[in-house]
Amino acid sequence: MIDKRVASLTKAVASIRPGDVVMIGGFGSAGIPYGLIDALAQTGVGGLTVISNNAGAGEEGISALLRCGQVARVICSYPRTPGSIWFERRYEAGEVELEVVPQGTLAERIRAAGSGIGGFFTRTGYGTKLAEGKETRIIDGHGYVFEKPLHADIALIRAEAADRWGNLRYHATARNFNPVMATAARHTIVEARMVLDEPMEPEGVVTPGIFVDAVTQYEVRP
Amino acid sequence: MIDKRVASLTKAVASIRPGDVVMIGGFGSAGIPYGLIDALAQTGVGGLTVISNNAGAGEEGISALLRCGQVARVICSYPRTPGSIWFERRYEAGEVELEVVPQGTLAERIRAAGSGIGGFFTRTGYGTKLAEGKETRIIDGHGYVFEKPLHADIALIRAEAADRWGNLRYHATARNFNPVMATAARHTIVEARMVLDEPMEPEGVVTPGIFVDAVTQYEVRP
Amino acid sequence: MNRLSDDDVARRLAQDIPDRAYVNLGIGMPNKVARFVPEGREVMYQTENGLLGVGPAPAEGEADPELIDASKKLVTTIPGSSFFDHTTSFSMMRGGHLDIAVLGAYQVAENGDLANWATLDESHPPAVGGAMDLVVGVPRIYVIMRHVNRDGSPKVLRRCTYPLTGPGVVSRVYTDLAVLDVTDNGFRLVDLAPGNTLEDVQAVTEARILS
Amino acid sequence: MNRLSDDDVARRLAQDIPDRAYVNLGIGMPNKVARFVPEGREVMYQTENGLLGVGPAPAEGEADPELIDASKKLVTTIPGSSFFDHTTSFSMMRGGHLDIAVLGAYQVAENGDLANWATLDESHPPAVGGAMDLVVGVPRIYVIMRHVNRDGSPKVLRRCTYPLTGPGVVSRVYTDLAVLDVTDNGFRLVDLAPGNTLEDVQAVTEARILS
Repeated sequence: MIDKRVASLTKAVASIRPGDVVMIGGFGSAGIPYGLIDALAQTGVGGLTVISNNAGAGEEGISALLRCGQVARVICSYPRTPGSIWFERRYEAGEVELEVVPQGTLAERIRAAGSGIGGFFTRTGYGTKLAEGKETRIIDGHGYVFEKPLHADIALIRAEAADRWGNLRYHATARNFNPVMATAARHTIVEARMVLDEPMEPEGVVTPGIFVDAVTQYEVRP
Repeated sequence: MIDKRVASLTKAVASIRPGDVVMIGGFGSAGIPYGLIDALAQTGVGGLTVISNNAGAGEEGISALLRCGQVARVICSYPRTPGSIWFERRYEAGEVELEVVPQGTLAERIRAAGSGIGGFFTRTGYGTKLAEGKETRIIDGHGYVFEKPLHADIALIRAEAADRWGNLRYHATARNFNPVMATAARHTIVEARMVLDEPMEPEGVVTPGIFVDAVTQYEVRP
Repeated sequence: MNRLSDDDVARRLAQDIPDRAYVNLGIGMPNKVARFVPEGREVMYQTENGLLGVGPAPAEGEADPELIDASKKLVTTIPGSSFFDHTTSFSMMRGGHLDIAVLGAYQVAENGDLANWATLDESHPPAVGGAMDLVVGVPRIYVIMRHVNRDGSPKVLRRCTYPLTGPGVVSRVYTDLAVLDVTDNGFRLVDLAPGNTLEDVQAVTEARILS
Repeated sequence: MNRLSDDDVARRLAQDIPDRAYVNLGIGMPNKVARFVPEGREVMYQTENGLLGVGPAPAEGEADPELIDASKKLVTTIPGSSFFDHTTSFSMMRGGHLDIAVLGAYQVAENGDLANWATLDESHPPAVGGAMDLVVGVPRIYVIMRHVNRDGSPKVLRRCTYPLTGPGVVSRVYTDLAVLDVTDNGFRLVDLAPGNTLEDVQAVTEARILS
């Protein structure tokens, strides 16, 4: 029987290993899997590479992982926000590496990993500092940069609802990076506000369960 | 005011010009915009390049365009089916050119066009006849083929429902190529089984209206 | 020589579809496999035209003409099904998310090469569909086919002579005579159809079969 | 010299947002534009975190904490809105489907170069967000900014000195002193803030302004 439900956040994150590459969904405070991140912070597992749009704000979420010294590297589009105190502290102390990726290129590199694409050309970043050292090509008169897929060991995903098959749907702008990240990791872990007893309506599924490995409930909204 | 509704199939296809590249949604008989294709057949506009998964069956749909001699070129993954009599007749008479593209590469090339991607590497087709003459590259020990975006002048799309903003949703496996083709043409024309008086629920939209130019009603299901 | 019926070959292959597998079944013989998977295993079948969780044919009068599989047959949904578009469908395939694809073949070679989309007869237009995407993206490619052609010529070969669908992609071959694994050293016998010997099978096989 | 208020610059730019336009508004001054678009024009605003059809701030007590724009402000939906994920959002941008993006800037150059994501101060970590995707994908890039820095140094330049967001991407610049088009020959004056002359504006502009 297919049943991807696990009993607790703690069990859900138990498979994360030191040095893992971890994708974390969310944009601003919407769609961040706070429950899973807290559980990961409690494990103390370190040396992580975190791939996310932001690098945390305040004391919660990715900030908690940075505060606990679990993050060796951050790949994101926008690390510096008014609340990104823990990221800035670790970065300025040289304790965390940073790779800044344009937001759309970040999403597309993640999609490439999830979709078996070996790399792609995008105009984004051509002629800028972020293209330095990268392969470029002129296509139909425009400059393009070659970008590579971005794979992960683990994806931590926030959904509105999940069923036992791992089918997911999302709420409003909490969708953001979650669906694409769910496709790009070896092991995709979901916290859902609701874990349904019944199967989701097939037409309403946004992330088909094939992309999901574990589902647990975490009711709190930010 | 944004109002993409047009009064008839005939008006909807009036902008199609001789020599246009026309994407046509559908797989098997599901999701084919039969109404729009019939209207296009009646215009007699010729020299078309048709991009679709199949090359028509029986006397309807793409077969009608082939029968009427309007098609100069077909780009598809699976032209030969039990009913593809008109395609075979035109092909064997040398009246229509054919480019066969693996189905996933077809979808991905269309997506690249709609998403501003200049090209991508896929393992699909590597080491086969369909990769002959194409750029290849070894990435992490696997062979990849470089594939280019596939743009169109016109996309003919079948949807279950549409609103005046051009938002679309689909029914069952009639979704198939329709959402991605809607993104890749200069001008996207939709026949919807229902044209709604009210806006679609934002969470249930599959194709956001920004990708759509014209919407008309055609109630008949195959 | 004892030959299994197509149904019995499908039944044999079905034993190797584990519980919780995500599986794509090609058109023809591969499509028979679903019906023989042992009870108690929950298997999710994907059809590339946008459905994960393909159910059986609809009951009389309940058909939805827009709910079909890749062979254009009418199907149904099951609990856990989801609909999606073609890009998502091929992300599943190409991205390595399916576990098994079962495909028919014209020819299979001992180096794992598969030929199942075109012959050397160029009088017909070629058609490839999703086969090339499946073979590069799905980790286990199971071929199901008759062991020899109608004219007795071999289909299990040293090298394919027809245009390839993909090089080195086949994991295992199920025929009416035997089950063969593709290994680094070529074909290795897994199973014989009852009543046959390896020598019987080797006699109608161009490639060498290791025991 | 007469300087328009930020609101008045936004009001001026808003006149150039036509009915039925699809528009992305950057954080800060660009975000003010929506409120000044003349009545009777239906404009769809996109926010890159997954909403087309961004509505005004929610009424007291009706906020949804998971319904925010790219600046993390609480927003609402409007009739015709749709939600989608980040890949679809950037397909809209990168694929050329939006009509106009309104962005802030540190510097704009007469060749259309834009610098709005990093300065030469490397003590802070860099942050780029979606700016580089917008400038390559949206056909009309409108910059809205103050004409000079607080210390009086020019922002409308011959060449940018800060790291570029994109080369040759700006269509038009709206400042508290003037509206300038980027042409093949450099900046060309479109409008002056009331009470100023071209000479006044040229005096605080490094690049040459054609009349």
